[in-house]
Amino acid sequence: MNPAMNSALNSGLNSTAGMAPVATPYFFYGLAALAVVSGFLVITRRNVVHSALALIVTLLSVAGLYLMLYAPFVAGVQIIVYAGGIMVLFLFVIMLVNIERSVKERRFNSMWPVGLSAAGALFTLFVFAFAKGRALFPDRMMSLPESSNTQQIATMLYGDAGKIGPYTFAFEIASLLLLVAILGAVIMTKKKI
Amino acid sequence: MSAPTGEDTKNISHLAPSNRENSDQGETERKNVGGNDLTFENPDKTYLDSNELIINMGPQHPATHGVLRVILKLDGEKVLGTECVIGYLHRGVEKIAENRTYTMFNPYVDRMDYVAAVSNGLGYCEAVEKLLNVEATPRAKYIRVILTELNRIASHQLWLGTHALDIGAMTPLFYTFRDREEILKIFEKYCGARLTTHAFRIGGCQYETYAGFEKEVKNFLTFVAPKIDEYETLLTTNRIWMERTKNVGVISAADAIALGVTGPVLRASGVKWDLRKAQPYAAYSEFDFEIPVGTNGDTYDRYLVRMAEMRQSLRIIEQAVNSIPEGPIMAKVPKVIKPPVGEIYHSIESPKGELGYFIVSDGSTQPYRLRVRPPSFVNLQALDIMVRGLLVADVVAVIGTIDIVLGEVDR
Amino acid sequence: MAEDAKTPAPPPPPEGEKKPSAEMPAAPVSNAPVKPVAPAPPAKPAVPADSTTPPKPAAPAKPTGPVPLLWSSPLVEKYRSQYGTALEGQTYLGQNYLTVKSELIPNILRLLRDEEQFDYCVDITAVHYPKREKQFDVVWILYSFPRNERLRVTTQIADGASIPSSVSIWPTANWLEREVYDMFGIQFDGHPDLKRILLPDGWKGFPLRKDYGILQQDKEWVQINLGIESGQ
Amino acid sequence: MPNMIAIWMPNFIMSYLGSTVTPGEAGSQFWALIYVLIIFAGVSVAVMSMNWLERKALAHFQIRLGPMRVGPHGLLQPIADALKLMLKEDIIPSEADQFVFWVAPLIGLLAAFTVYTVIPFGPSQAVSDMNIGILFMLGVSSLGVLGVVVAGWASNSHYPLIGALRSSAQMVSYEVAMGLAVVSAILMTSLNEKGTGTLSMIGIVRAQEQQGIWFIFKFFPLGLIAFIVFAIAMIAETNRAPFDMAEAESELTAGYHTEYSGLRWSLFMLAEYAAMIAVSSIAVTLWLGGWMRPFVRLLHGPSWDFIFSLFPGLTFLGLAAIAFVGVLRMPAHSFFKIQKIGLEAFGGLLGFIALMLLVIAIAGRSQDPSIGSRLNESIGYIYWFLLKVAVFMYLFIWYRATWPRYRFDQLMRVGWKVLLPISLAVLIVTAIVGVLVA
Repeated sequence: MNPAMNSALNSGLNSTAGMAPVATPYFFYGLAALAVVSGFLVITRRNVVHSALALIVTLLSVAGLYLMLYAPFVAGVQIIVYAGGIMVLFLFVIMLVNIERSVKERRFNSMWPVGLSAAGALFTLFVFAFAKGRALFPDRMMSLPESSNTQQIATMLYGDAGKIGPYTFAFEIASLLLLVAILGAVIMTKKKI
Repeated sequence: MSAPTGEDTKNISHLAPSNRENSDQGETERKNVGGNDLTFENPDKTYLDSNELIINMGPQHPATHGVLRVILKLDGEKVLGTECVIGYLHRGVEKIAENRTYTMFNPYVDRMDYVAAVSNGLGYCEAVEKLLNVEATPRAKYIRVILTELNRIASHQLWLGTHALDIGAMTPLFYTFRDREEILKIFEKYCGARLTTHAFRIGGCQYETYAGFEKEVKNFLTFVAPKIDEYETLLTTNRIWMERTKNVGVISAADAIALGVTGPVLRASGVKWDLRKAQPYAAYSEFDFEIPVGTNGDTYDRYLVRMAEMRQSLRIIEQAVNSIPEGPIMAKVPKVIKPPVGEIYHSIESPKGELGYFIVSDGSTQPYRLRVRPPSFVNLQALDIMVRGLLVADVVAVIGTIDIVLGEVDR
Repeated sequence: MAEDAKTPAPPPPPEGEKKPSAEMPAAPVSNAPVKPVAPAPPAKPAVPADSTTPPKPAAPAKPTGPVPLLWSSPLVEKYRSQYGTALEGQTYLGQNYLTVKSELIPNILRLLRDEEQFDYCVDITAVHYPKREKQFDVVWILYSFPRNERLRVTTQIADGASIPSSVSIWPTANWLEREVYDMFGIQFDGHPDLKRILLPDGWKGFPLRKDYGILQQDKEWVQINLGIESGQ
Repeated sequence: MPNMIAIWMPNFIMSYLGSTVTPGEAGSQFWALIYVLIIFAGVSVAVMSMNWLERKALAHFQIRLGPMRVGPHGLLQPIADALKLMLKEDIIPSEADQFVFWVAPLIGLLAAFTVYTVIPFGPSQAVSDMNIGILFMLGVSSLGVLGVVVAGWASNSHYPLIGALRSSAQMVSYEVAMGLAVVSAILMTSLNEKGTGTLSMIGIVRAQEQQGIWFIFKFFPLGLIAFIVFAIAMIAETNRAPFDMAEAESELTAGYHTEYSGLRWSLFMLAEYAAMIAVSSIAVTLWLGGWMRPFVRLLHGPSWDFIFSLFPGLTFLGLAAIAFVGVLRMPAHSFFKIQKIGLEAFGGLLGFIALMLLVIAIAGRSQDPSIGSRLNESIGYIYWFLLKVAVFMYLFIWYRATWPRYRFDQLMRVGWKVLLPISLAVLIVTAIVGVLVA
């Protein structure tokens, strides 16, 4: 066996603390640009199916960003739930839309100033948070070991070793809420159960 | 109703064949047989056009068994109504008959229900014989019964294979074709043709049976009986098959009679009526067989009825081939067939239902008018009430279960 | 026909057409007053009986063919007493038919269905006699499941005249009448959707009329499309 | 210089063979790339041979011969088909949405091939061992439906649209039952001292190794039920008979790919078969012990190891024997001369592979870490994995030959009212039993 290779492997296996970044910052910029551009396409395409496809690209690039942040679980869930599940349902509905008619439809209705101001406010908030919030956020990557990302999320949500986790209650409430929503949807749409 | 507008109408005419291009395809109001209104109007300008979808099934479609075109009006996948567009295979058989002598026209009838050509020939020959007031000889009648029943089995086998294929079971098709081949071999040996046999002549049969005919038919009987069981093991208790066919395409006995439906479709609805028993022709009164009937009138019952009919046909053939009398095969008919002036209607139980010939003679060598009462044509009319409220997949199953042959529908 | 005698089936009545061996009603028409198929008039058809067949056709049956005979049966009597000479019952080779004036058509058909249990309309068709004043024979072929009996109803109508539709009596008449319209151009009043069925909607003429030559359509087509005089 | 390579090459190969982790984990981009290429080529070849096998097996189910003309017993038929499809005119309907029509097959193909990065053909025979392997696989394979949906929509035709609607509803529904069945298998991985399970594909097989039991037999019959639920759901996920609603040819002509032709159509086929192999691999990994050979616990020891390591060679020997029997059964007519030679050559190739494998098995039977034993081990892993997948592939064909097609509402009913409750119940019971055992 090649000792060099072996040691490299060992170090790769054992060193969870000093983990090298998954990829260079270029990946970040690439993914972020992709997300922004496709996000822009989502709102500017006249054809809704094109918008939906662009939205899928946005979601996938966000999933890529999660991966870069050593949050593979979140990335996987993003792909399954958003790109795989929700977008399919979106497309399901969109396919029934009369595209020729929707293309001719006016793009912006009279509520556009409200929307614009809301977007502006949100943007200001982001800028403010970015400028002022340096102190709030750690300026470096959180050193969570990638290999135990799933377990860490589990600990957060369900607690560990008999202790209730910090988000257990919120998580359960959210799941209950979703259950109620599902039941409501079923009852509303189904005349005879 | 509103004028034809919008994409739906455009779509239909777009898909229509060219000779219908300038016609009023966009007609917005169509009625069904029961008199209920079926409006094909374009939904209003809703943003979501999810209300209804009009799709055009055929004439080039794998499951319409030829060139049948069915315009389906769908709500999602639910069928709200149908309209059959037929005639793509119309060859004007009835007009041809008026321009041919009785003998010359005989081969043409084979081209109507081409999967049961022998039955067609039997009906025609018997009708003309009746008009001539002649009767075929006993031996000819027996040969006719044997060949017609073989043909019934062949027709049902072909139906089973294609019907199962429509529902998604590929394999039965090949099994049935393998076994149908044996029947076609017998036909080929008997009269030289496999499909459009032209097996009978007015007054009897042209050919004496070949040497070993009876043995081969008997061999076939022992060969095919287990094969029918084999088809049944594939399908009868198959859960998916049952789910796909039970309570699908139900037609009540009253509806079936009102719509003139005959054959296995009628019998599956519980009406025990078979022309072979009710008004026996050829030599059928001499054989012992049963009329299988269903109870629910659904696709599954029609399947069971046809499977049972194949077995009954085997019984008839067995009796016939064991007691086939000696004697001439042609009754004495004039060389030039010139029936007296008069009208006659004669019908037989073809594999599809009542196949009737209404012949008007003016005393010349050519029929003055020859009308074919095609079972497929009349049975197809019941498609609409059978598929209402079902899904697209069921339309395919129901088209299959009616057992139409477009050559006969369109003539 | 020695075999006939040997059959296990009941000996056939004189008419070969109606053997009362029909097994019927599972469902629909059970309220039938069961007249055990009596319309067999005993004396009539010497011609079409089974027993007489072998010798008959030996001679070319041209000059001495069977002729339509008068058909007397309770059914005919009943309606004749109602409608008089507008209706006539005949039988030919054992097959019965009623010749009816066209005004009576919807009534008589409805009565036949309701009173006489002719619940199954086998076929509707027409015959064209161009030399006659009333050019068309319209023929209804009926069958009764309870009685196991066939009956034809014939009426004569002139070209261009219309005749009431029987779709409301037998739904099956829908397509059958459409085909008659398609082939002969006979109008059926009250038909829900009377349009061509087998021929394309733009077709010219009605092909089963006797004056419709079999070549004219082909000729016209080749003249327009191929620029030649005749395709024959 | 050649000398350098001669020294360096074995060392390099050895460095790979010696590693006990996947190239992705070892950070070896070179080997990862090689793996990706091997997998891409391998999957393509597998799809082609699967194509041949399906036609052949289906034909024999249906008393036909199947392809017989192109090459001996139609062996070259897939190649001929591929050539034909590449040369065919590529038709894009004028009313179609050009871009989406163009991109749709690529989405399906991309999704189908991406999942192969985490499929563990052996403990180190995978491109990468992701921490969220199974989640990644389910997620990416669920992206495949986007290709179908978008293709159906972009064709701008009714039948494809209905096909697309059907398949989107179908895939979303069956993913639920499928996911729950997967979770119950993942729960079983946590039955160790630490009490923590894993989502990694390799980790799941390792857990089965440690517990010494395939999860299909774990907590009998819980594992079996979950496996059956998954096995049903995966047929629906890949749109295969009897759940091939989306392309039900008797109803929708060809469903979502009605308007496609030529190369683009073949990409759909490629994606479909690749997805079949991928989901079968998930089933094998989760329940059938992945790369583990059968009876590891019952029949262990070096001699049993040796006997089992002979299997790959013997399999190829059997295939070669079948080929030569085919040669013998060919009619003695000059027309068959070329076919005979071809089949002989093919049989000879199989025989040669068999010989090589047997040599490796015999040479590498010692336990010490030599290149032979490592190679032997790797071949064993890959062989058993592929064999299990091949069984699933055969089952796919068998189902198709046997069953009629479900109707859409029945399919949904089976998915939501039968499979979902069952998988949920199995999940809960598995959790309870697991807690009790632990």
